[in-house]
Amino acid sequence: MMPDLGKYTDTVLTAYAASILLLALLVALSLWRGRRMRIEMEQLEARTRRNG
Amino acid sequence: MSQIEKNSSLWSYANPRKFLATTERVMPFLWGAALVCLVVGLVWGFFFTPDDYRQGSTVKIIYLHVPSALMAINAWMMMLVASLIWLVRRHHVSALAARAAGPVGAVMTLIALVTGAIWGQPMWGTWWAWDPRLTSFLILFLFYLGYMALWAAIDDPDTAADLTAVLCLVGSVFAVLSRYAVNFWNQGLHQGASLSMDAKENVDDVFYLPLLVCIAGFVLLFIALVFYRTGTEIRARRIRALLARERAGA
Amino acid sequence: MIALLLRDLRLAVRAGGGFGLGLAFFLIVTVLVPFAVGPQSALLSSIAPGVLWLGALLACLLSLDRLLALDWEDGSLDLLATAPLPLEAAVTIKALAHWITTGLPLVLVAPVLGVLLNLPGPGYLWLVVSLAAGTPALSVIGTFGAALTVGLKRGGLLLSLLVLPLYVPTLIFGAEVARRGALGMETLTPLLMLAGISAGALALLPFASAAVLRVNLR
Amino acid sequence: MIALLLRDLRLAVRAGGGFGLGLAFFLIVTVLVPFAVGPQSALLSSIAPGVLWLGALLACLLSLDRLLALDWEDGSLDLLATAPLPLEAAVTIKALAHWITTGLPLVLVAPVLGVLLNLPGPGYLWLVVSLAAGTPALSVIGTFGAALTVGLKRGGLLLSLLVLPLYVPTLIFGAEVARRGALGMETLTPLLMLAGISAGALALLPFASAAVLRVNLR
Amino acid sequence: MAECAFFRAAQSGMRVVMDLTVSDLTIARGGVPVLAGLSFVLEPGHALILRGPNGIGKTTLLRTIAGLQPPVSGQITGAQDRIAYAAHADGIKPTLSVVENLRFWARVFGAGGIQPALEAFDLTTLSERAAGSLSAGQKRRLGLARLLVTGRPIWVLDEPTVSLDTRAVAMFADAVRAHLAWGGSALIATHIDLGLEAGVLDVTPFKASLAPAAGANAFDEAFL
Amino acid sequence: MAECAFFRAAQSGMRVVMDLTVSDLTIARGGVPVLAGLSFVLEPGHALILRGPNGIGKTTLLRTIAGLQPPVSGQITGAQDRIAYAAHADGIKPTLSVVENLRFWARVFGAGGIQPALEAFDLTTLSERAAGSLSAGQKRRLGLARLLVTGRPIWVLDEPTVSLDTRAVAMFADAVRAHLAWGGSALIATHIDLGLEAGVLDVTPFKASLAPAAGANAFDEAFL
Ligand code: HEM
Ligand SMILES: Nc1ncnc2c1ncn2[C@@H]1O[C@H](COP(=O)(O)OP(=O)(O)OP(=O)(O)O)[C@@H](O)[C@H]1O
Ligand SMILES: Nc1ncnc2c1ncn2[C@@H]1O[C@H](COP(=O)(O)OP(=O)(O)OP(=O)(O)O)[C@@H](O)[C@H]1O
Ligand SMILES: [Mg+2]
Ligand SMILES: [Mg+2]
Repeated sequence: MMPDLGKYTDTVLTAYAASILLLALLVALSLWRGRRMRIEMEQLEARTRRNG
Repeated sequence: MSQIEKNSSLWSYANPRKFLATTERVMPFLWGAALVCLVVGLVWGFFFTPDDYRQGSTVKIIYLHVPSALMAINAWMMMLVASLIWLVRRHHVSALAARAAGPVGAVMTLIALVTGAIWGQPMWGTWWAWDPRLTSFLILFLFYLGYMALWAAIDDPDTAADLTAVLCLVGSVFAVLSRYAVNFWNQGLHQGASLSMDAKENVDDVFYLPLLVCIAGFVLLFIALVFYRTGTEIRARRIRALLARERAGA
Repeated sequence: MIALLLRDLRLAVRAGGGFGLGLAFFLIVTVLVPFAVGPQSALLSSIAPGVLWLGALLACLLSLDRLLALDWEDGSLDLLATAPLPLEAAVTIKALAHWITTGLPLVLVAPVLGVLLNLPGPGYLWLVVSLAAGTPALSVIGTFGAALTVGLKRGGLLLSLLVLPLYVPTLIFGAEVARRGALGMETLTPLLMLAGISAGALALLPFASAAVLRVNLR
Repeated sequence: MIALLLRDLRLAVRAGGGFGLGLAFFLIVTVLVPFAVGPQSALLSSIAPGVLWLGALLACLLSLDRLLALDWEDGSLDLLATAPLPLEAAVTIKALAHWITTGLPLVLVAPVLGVLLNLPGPGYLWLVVSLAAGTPALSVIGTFGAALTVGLKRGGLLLSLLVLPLYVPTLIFGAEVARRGALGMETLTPLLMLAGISAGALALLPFASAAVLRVNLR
Repeated sequence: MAECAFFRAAQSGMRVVMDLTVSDLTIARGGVPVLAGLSFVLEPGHALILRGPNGIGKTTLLRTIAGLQPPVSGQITGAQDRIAYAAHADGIKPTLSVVENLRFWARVFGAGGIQPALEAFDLTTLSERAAGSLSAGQKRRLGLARLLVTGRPIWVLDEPTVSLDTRAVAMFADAVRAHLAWGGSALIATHIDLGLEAGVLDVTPFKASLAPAAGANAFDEAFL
Repeated sequence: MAECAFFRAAQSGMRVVMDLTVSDLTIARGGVPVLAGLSFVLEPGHALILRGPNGIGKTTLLRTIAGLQPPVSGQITGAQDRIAYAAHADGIKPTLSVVENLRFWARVFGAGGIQPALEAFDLTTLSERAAGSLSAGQKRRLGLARLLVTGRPIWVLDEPTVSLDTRAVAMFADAVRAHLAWGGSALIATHIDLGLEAGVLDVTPFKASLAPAAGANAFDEAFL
């Protein structure tokens, strides 16, 4: 399955790992903050509606 | 709200509510398409392309390096346009979109830098060389850092939007200037651009097609991230406004 | 306008020497370099033009945070903004005062420090010329950065972060002129570019600075 | 004591990132060096350890002016001086907070920047070791300088002028450790000296700082 | 908006004298509306005292009128280039002497001599002292003296008598009276009694309700 | 110097309570003596209001008593570690919230909770706000609330009611009264009437004459 990368195995794999890690981090942080803000806003809106 | 429904131009998406509603609907497709393109492109590139006769298996890095490098520049362009729209038409969504794109662009720049550095080790025998292309990317990264730091440092959202927009404008001019300056200062080692229209002579189809898919994947991912993060910024501002009103009312 | 310039100059002199300190910092950075990189004179003389330019740039940079922040804190900027003087003019005058108190002394003292770093003979002239052509740009760009960060408590470091990338083209061309000059090479092209940057910055950036300042004042 | 430390750290994080900005300045100075001296990698790698040490020192220096001046301006120092906490302890805590927000991040990020300057292989370890041993001295000495200049409006540059000579021994030994390490030479002697300076500064200077601060408060 | 402008001979020659008119003004601080629907007219020769509890928005109102921040909605006419603003921070340079400080502002505003200003606030004996070595009240007197050298007809003052002793408060009241007599006007936010014959505007009733207003900005308002 | 110290049960347990005694004090600012020969005793449970025209030396006196600057001559007893000082600059960090600001000082002084302080100055609704976004009067209330969390018996206050509206001045007066009732004391420099039942000390008669005084320091005096 794994293609033979020859003497550059480490190089190519590190490059892929680093990039995918960075992308995953970015997406995860975005989703995390997005979810938090969404929940917080809904709570706040519910509260303000209740209070008038 | 009726006046908004009448207004069916593109600007109507500058209404935060409408923006949220619309993006909410297209988000799943965007995420899906981005994921599919990325997976297909990267798997194709990684598993099913041959090695280059000169660069060996390291060509496979191109599927990450080139798309991220392109997006790094395009993200800045997008921020520039969004900043101009904010300065001229004062649509808050556009300022928030610029803010949302900042970290995405910075990460893209970082990926281009990191993959480039890793690639440079076997190819040029060094992690880093002061090649103009590389150097101007480093400077671009600094611009991203400054832009994000300025957003983070200012409390008042409208002030922050104005200041960062002007910084983006001035920064663009200086980024271009830097590019020329750097070129003048050091003629480099880096490959020339080969993704132009007549690119087929430079890069073989075998590498070219999966590369295009990867680029599409990065573009889609960028759009998805920016839409999503703009939504987050809108909500964050709404929270701020609600809290402020609540406190002022109390 | 003259009143503002005179006041700024007077303040620079009174506040423990706006001149003296920029110079002193320049001097000390230059002196520290041999401690940091070692005393081999061939190495030093090859990095001398660059180090001198970098030192001048940092000395400029460090004095930026007092350029507008003091006037902001004590309310002078509020008052200037309501005064008959257009803010663009006020900002330009302040940049000019900064140049006179910082850039100009740096230009004059740079050759002396060149001696410390074994700057090669023909380098002196070009060092002075390049600094003279480049430091105005440093002041004007710096004023823009100061205007951006004026509202922030101790925006000093943020200011550096914002301004340093903007300084890159000036630094490259400036150091290039000095370096080529020291090696006896042709210097016209980078010198023209440097002068162009200075002229362009001087013509356009005051408007950006004034706009940004207005936003910060509200 | 803990309360003061926590407050200082919190303030550093709130004020647009006390951490981030020191780092950014370090990064930027390192990046500017090649623009100034030219891109030849042999030249760069021979000056790399020195430049990195100098960059770290300047980043430390720049963040000093907010170390005490902010507390002075808003009256916190007056209040701290009348609080039950001895001023010596307060000053030490403030130096510690400064090190955590500035020195420590510099130590961690220095190897990354080493790549940009082609630092030779064995140099990385010694760079980190020397910075870890030396930056506490920079913070403590810097606190002393900040205490000396705290009463002066924008003493920033004067502060640099006073502190830089005090930094010289630390810089010499620190850069020497890093330079010898990069060349694979013996590093024990300068490292011991460096550690000695740090320990001595840490043990004695807080008393000097507190004394000076008391004088400045009256 | 009919602008009521008319000419009048004043001490320093002919000047355009007109009302300061504020109509249906809404102002915000930190993105939150603080005062709404405020209207008043300040005629030449009159003073208006703003009152209201802490945090109601007096400072914000004065900064808006001085043109330092834009209003959310509403109109301000007759303010352009006619206002001398004085707040807590009075733009005094500690290293310059009292005279140098005053002379600078006199030259920036292109107005006349500083001697009358020095005398009005009893600063002649302090005139060569560095401003940084003045006591709180002396510094404030210098800040107020600046108003006299601007030559501007409308004084917009935020708590001008902070730190002043009774004698200095009286000096200030005299200076305001002289200014009004000359055809100027004054808008003063204060918590204490200044002993001036002036209209009083309590801004408390204009406190902005926080329900989102309909109008030009309602488009974004729900979010911002 | 007979130190008059005695024990007394106070709200927070047993404390050493003693007079603040100032005897024959001479103080200087910028090398120039401003007040001379000043003596007074401040007993627990009492307040003393300092009055005097601008620039007479009230601020200098309070800083000397708080131990921030040394007196030229004379004695101050009973001040060591018992003073809570509050001046114009009240040590408020704009980026910290109201609660964080107060809690910090409470912990530095090792005193108890901050809730009573918040309530005494009506800050509960503002408690999560960043201190930098408060209005002038709100900020000042926060600065005064700090006094309550220090647990110190002697309050030394320099113009504490600057920027406060009438309601807040009343709050302040209540806080001072409660403090006095608890056995504390207060020394307050002010130009306005606080509505407190307190002794008044006008420092004007103590203005230092500039003729060099005879005495221990006369040797140096001519030069300094
Ligand atoms: C840290 C360093 C590097 C950075 C910042 C960088 C940046 C870039 C940029 C901006 C592009 C532009 C894409 C375009 O114009 O089409 C690019 C393309 C490319 N880079 Fe790099 N690069 C780096 C290192 C390297 C290295 C070490 C190699 C390999 C030896 C490499 C190989 C390529 C290739 C093959 C392309 C595609 C060129 C093309 O055909 O368009 N890069 N890189
Ligand atoms: N950055 C901010 N964000 C949110 N609210 C703010 C901000 N700055 C000020 N405010 C609030 O705006 C309101 C108006 O403040 P302003 O300073 O105008 O009041 P003021 O009437 O001058 O009060 P004072 O008499 O205390 O000076 C206050 O309630 C204040 O808390
Ligand atoms: N650095 C200095 N050099 C010389 N004189 C000074 C210096 N600083 C202050 N003074 C003078 O010392 C005197 C006392 O000042 P202080 O601030 O104690 O007065 P104050 O009674 O608090 O006045 P206010 O009511 O205005 O606050 C003033 O006359 C002031 O001008
Ligand atoms: Mg106010
Ligand atoms: Mg006083």
